[in-house]
Amino acid sequence: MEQEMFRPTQQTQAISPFDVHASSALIANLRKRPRWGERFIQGFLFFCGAVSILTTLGIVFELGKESLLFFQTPEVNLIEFLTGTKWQPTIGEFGVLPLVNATLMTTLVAMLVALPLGLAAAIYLSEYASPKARGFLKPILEILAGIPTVVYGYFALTFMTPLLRTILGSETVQIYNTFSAGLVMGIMILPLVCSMSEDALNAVPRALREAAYGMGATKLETALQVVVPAALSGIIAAFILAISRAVGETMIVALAAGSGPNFTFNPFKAAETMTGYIARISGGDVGYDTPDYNSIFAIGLLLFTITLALNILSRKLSARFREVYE
Amino acid sequence: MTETPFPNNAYAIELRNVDIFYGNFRAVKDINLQIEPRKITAIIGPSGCGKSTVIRCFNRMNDLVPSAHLNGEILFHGKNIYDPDVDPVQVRRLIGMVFQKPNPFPKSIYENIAWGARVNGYRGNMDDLVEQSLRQAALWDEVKDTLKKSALALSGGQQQRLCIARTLAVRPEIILMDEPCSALDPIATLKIEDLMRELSTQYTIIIVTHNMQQAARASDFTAFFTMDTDRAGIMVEYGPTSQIFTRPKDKRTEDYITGRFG
Amino acid sequence: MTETPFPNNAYAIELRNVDIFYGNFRAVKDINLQIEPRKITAIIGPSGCGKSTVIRCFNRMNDLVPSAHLNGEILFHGKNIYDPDVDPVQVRRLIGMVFQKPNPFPKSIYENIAWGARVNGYRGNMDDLVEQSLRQAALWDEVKDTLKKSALALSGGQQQRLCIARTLAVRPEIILMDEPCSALDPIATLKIEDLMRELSTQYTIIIVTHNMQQAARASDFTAFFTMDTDRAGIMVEYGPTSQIFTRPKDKRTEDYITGRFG
Amino acid sequence: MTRQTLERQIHHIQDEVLLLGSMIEQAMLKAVSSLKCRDIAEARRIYHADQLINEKRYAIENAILILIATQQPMAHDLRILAAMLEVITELERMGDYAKGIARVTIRLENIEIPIPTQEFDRMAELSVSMLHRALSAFVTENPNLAAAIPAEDDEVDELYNRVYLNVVNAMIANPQIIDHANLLLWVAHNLERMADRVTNICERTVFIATGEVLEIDQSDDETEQDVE
Amino acid sequence: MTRQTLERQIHHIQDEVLLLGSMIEQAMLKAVSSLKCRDIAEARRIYHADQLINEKRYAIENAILILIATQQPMAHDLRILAAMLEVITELERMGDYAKGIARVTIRLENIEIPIPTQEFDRMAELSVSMLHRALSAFVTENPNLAAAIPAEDDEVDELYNRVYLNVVNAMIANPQIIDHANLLLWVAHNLERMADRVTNICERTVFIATGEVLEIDQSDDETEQDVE
Amino acid sequence: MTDNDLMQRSPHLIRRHRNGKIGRAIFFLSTTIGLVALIVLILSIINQSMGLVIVRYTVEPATLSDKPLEDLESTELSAILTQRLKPSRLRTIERDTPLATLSRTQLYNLVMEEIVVPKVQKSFHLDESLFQRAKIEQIASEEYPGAHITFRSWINWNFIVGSLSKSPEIAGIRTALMGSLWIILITIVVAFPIGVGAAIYLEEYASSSSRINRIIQTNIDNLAGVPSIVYGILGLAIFVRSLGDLTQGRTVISAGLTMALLILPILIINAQEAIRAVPNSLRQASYGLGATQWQTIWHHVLPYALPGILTGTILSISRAFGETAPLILVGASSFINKDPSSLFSRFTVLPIQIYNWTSRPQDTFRNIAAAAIIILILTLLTLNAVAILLRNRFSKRV
Ligand SMILES: Nc1ncnc2c1ncn2[C@@H]1O[C@H](COP(=O)(O)OP(=O)(O)OP(=O)(O)O)[C@@H](O)[C@H]1O
Ligand SMILES: Nc1ncnc2c1ncn2[C@@H]1O[C@H](COP(=O)(O)OP(=O)(O)OP(=O)(O)O)[C@@H](O)[C@H]1O
Ligand SMILES: [Mg+2]
Ligand SMILES: [Mg+2]
Ligand SMILES: O=P([O-])([O-])[O-]
Repeated sequence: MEQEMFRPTQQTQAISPFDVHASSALIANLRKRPRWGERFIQGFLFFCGAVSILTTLGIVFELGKESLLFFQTPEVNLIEFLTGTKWQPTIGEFGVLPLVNATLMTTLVAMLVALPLGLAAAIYLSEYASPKARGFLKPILEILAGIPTVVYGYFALTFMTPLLRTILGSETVQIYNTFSAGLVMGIMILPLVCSMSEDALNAVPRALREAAYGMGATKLETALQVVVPAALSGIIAAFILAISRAVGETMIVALAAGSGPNFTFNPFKAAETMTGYIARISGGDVGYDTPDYNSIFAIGLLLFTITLALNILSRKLSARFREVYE
Repeated sequence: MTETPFPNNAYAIELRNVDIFYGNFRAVKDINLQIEPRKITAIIGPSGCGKSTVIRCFNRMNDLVPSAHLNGEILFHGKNIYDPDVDPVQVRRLIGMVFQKPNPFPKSIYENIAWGARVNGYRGNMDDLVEQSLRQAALWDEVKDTLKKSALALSGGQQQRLCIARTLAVRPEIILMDEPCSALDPIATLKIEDLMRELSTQYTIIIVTHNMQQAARASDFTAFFTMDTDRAGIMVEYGPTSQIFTRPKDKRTEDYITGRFG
Repeated sequence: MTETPFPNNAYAIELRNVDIFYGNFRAVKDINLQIEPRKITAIIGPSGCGKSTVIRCFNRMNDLVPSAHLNGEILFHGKNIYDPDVDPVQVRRLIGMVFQKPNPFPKSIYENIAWGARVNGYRGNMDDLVEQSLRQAALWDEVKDTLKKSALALSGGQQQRLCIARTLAVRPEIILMDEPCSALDPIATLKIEDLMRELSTQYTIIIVTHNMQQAARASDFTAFFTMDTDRAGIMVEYGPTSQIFTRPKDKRTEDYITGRFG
Repeated sequence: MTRQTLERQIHHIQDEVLLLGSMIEQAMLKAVSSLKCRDIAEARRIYHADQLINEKRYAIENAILILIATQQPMAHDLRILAAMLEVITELERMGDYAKGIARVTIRLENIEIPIPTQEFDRMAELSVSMLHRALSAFVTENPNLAAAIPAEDDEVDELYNRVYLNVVNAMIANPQIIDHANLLLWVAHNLERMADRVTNICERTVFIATGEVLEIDQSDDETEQDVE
Repeated sequence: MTRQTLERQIHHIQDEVLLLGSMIEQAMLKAVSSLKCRDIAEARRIYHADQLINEKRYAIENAILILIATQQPMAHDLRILAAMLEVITELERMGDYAKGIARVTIRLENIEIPIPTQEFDRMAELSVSMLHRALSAFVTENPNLAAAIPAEDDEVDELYNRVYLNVVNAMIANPQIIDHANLLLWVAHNLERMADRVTNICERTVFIATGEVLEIDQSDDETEQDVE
Repeated sequence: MTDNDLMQRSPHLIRRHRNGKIGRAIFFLSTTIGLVALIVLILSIINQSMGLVIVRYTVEPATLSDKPLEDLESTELSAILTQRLKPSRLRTIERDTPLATLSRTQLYNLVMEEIVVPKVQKSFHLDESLFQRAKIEQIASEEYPGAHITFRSWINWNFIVGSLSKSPEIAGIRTALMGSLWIILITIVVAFPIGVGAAIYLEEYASSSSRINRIIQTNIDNLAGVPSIVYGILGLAIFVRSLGDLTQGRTVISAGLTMALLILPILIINAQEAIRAVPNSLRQASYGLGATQWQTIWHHVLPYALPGILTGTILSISRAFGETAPLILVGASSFINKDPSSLFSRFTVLPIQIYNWTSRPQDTFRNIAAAAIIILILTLLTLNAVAILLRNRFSKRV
């Protein structure tokens, strides 16, 4: 019969001489041995990880150091820098607002294009498109995302602007203008928004959709009222990242938005953004250690701070989003 | 017991000569099955024999798989639900479904239940409906103070009962369950089984389960499916659960039930 | 039966006053447990009671969770395997583990078995070892003609037996199994159980299972764990399986076994 | 509390067992009274009613097996069901005893013979009362109550011995009646056996509660005098 | 083929049941022969050996319950186990009959009384043979073999009737021996009951094979003359 | 409930189905807009990369020889050169590369550059060229009497292999391509081992409870989002100025290192994802058999993750290939005509050329910018195609 007596605890300690021998060999076997090779590899890998820290330190240190130089220039002070509406280094006016303003305008236009279209396209791809259509459309959007920004700049300058001028009249639309830059930037960012949102929508478990269908919901109801809310934080993260991309974008604005700071709210006028300014100054022949030159570090620092904040926000959101379904 | 939508001797739903295909592959063949109203019917069988395929056809859930199609008839109130003039959205409202893994919407408990009713055009008092559905699903006492909290904060077993409550809120006649307890621990599983028993006084329940013991414990009727030589699923035996588990008529059923195979 | 590495009356492995923490959270407290050599010991209990936590401590697998640490002693051949001078890599060779989901390496069947032996410095005839391990795991006949094929092409149950064979190839004394059948269908599950019974003539087997029936069917001894009021896992009862499932001594065991809870 | 279905079904079967028990109580009391009144028609009814008892027993047994097959009872639940399997076997056998008595009544039709009514009445009363309490102890799982009952068997044994002596003496006095008087010994024997059976049920009750089969010291056979 | 453990354990229990059966066969044959030879020492041994039979029965019962609790047998497996529960109850009762015969032997120590040896031998032989074949039919699950056995009960009944008549006649002839001769009636009765019990086992065998309880027509009680 | 209920849709249901259709149309339209944008972009670039041009030659080719110049032999071409070139100029050329050593094509180019010197007076887009030919001819005859109208594809072999030039007619992008190649090589050599190493460290060794590791991880995540121009500033400050003695300022090595820093976070994150995609069960299996950590990584984790890591690497490289802004800061020269030949050469790259040419007002520069863009996009497409192929193989294996 399968019944067995359950052995009382007291008998444990009895170990016969034979086994003392056997187990001591075994224990010697269990003993740790140093593995120097593994140690060394681990050290090297740690160094690799630490390189990124050095990079950040480098950025913060260099930008800080040079910005400090900039702010030590007699003509410059921080308050004026942040509130001034004129940027004319030649006459000692260092107000950053025209640059910021232009950045915000291009960003705004870009977002007006990219966010709604990107999200709608994402919904189409993840909810409506047949697997075949999706397999065909997605790589195309990825191509769009992989095109270098300088190409978009070219496109804005040589196609979009002339087109706008034809439609709206060349009096209203200047050759360089923030609107055209923003529009093309929107097209450039659209695939990013679409792809990230689509990932978020895709991460919503099929089960959730089936649940909705199973209760007699239509496709649109399922998509808008169940899937999108479930992916919301992922979508918002995509949006914020898109904003950050727009703020940091250089080549489109450098080519199409115009050179020369201009404090204007008219999107059809030329205005230089922060990034555009940096690119122009550094590309030109301004000598080291002039206030002009140093100013790019101050503006770089501002840019770094803004995008960093946006990125952290976006990452926080998508981290929260990841926790929901595991 | 509530009003009787069925005439005596009528089946809740009936499959007639049903074949189901994925593309060219016949996943299930020649199923004839009559489901008794207000009873629990379990579908058991080895993996891949087409249990999920069949149960998902009861409310046209397989429409969502592009390659899937069906021959034969599925009669519900005398109407073939696969007729071209039948609206699958309507079918799914009347024949609800509960899934393998608890899948509450990432909304509040209240909203989880209210949503389905709302999209289906429910106009009554929503609070009452929510309370009633939760009570039916034996969940009210556990959540009545936290209706506004996220449904995802509930335990697995509670989530699954919430999914049942949500299905009840759209007032279906039949509830389909595809391995509703496979993600739950034994105690939560037994709770769901008790709940099913309660619900079977008012609803027709069809459950697919991998767990023979669960079919034995929780169902009134059992259908045993297996795979034919051509890998198509067939129904081997269908009868009262007590008979299937003590005196199965078919050798294949006996072998499966007793843990031996072919 | 092969050579006896254990003196009569000695335990295969023994836990003394073991507490296991994840960070500050005590997941398991004050476990005293003596595992009989060449028997199958099952650990059962509700979800989250620390079964996996405990079994993963038998071969220091929890070292891989950075926040985990342990108080107390785990004696193996009279040596505490958590002593600082013990090499966890060695411990894991002597105390093998089979996991919840079959996890063959994405290599050939042959390589799956040979790899572990090779990294552990096996110098003998590899073909023989592979054949022998596969035979022991009752898989040889099914795969002997396809040794060069990818292990991923096997069915779930075969994969799990391959994982067992792979573990056997490094010649462990104890085999730990954490819910080895939870991803398998009933028939594959029963096959693994039969295999465990075979192996228990040579190996000590410890198995964690969610499935009470499995513990009942397949084990010689059963330890029942549950959660204390502070959510720490405790061992409630430990004894021969036949006693635990017919005449448990503790009310909590009885309630769990019979499907009632607290 | 989970496992409502299992519990409901166990309760249902327990009720059925009680019902079976009361069928047997009725049968036994009526069998003795019909013997007393020489009511042949009643005896015939009882004789045939045994078939119902047998059927009920098989129905219960079947229900228990289905419950075991479908509900996977463990530990205590399983012990109850296993005990019930045993109890219904005992009950069915008691039914046979009642049937036996009824048969005696039928066979004594038109036969003049002095029947020790008083003892028979008392024995039937006693064993039926024991059965009744044993069954309630069984379904309420009261091991104390159950453990107290077997002692009463002594009085039944006492009565049996009295009947035995009287009947044997009567037979010696009048050997012509031996054949028929023997039937009366059967009756007494059946009544005494019934009480013995009741003690088995009590044993089972203790088993359910404790999980241990405690053999209560009992006389296992018909003659009460110790052999050693 | 899976479920090796379950099958091994079922076989093991079947073996144990056969063992129990052979213990009973031995006990019964020896009881009758010790009665014939008035071998009191042997009778005492048999009387006490019944305790072993009871223990074995409880051990088997316990093993079956453990198997049901741990192996979740279904359908055919469960039917075998349930049938075995019933069979061992029957066997234990047969053990009691052997014990009863041994007790008679003991009580007849030093008492002069003619014993119908020939019939007793034949009855014992017959019922033991029936039991033996019934048990093999049971473990080999041979319903045809099992269904053929109950018919043999008729011969046992016949013998019983013969003994009954002889003993009653002897009692009438010599009323002084009534008290002791009655004991011989017991012996005959026990032997006859044993054969009846065997038919129960045969019924069960049919049940395992078909899943249906087929009540084989049988005399359920001691007196064989039909009442109706 | 009657049989009809199954078929008859209530007004409510009809409205729901109609809304569904509208929603679907909107989503489809949005997707289409994205597609259209891509098509317009490509077309507009192709449109500007070829078309009719109005050319005027300093010396009419017909005056040089009876036959068309294209058909002349090497000897005839050298003859023309020796005849027509100023002696001083001829000497300079001979000093660099003796005429005798030049191939026929090179000689032809020399003739075109030095003697014929085509000057594109005006260029037209492809669409104009195709549909408004008459107008073009009219412009040519009115504004540029004596000039030729020819069809010119700005993208041609000479453009690819030619060196930079101040005149768009003969400018090529070889130098820029070489610059890109140098920089990419440096970038890979630096970034790949460090990136994969860091990814392994973070995924396999770093315990998330240790503070330093958490800092590294967040830090990498944030670096990935820093605008590329900030990297430019960093490269400028560190590699060009602070380490100017080592890097010799605005050189290939400075640019390569800057690019390496730029793609490092992306590379790490991609590699991390690939490593994270390795099922944990594989590691557990390995440890469970008594393997050490490095054995586990080397035998199981890396082979499994490799296709993913390579895919990520290629994508980062293609990012680096198209990156412009940081190189403006690190000082890609817009005009050099010497191919980079060492780590310390000055350089230019393709995107920088595109940027420069685009910023010029002359149409012809926009034409060669378009041509350069096509080359750039084709290169990137090739890289991406490789990545997609890898990914597909990868996803099939799992
Ligand atoms: N979407 C699909 N496309 C193609 N074949 C499918 C699809 N879904 C299922 N199948 C196939 O149909 C058959 C039946 O599958 P189904 O999921 O219904 O089995 P099941 O009995 O539910 O199995 P399980 O117990 O594993 O859930 C299988 O052979 C499966 O491979
Ligand atoms: N890596 C971890 N870090 C922190 N807490 C953990 C970790 N792993 C497990 N725990 C906690 O320890 C407790 C015991 O977990 P464990 O996984 O051992 O339970 P279990 O009994 O195996 O449960 P299950 O049956 O669900 O597998 C749980 O409260 C769980 O949340
Ligand atoms: Mg399924
Ligand atoms: Mg007895
Ligand atoms: O039923 P019995 O023959 O054992 O009294």
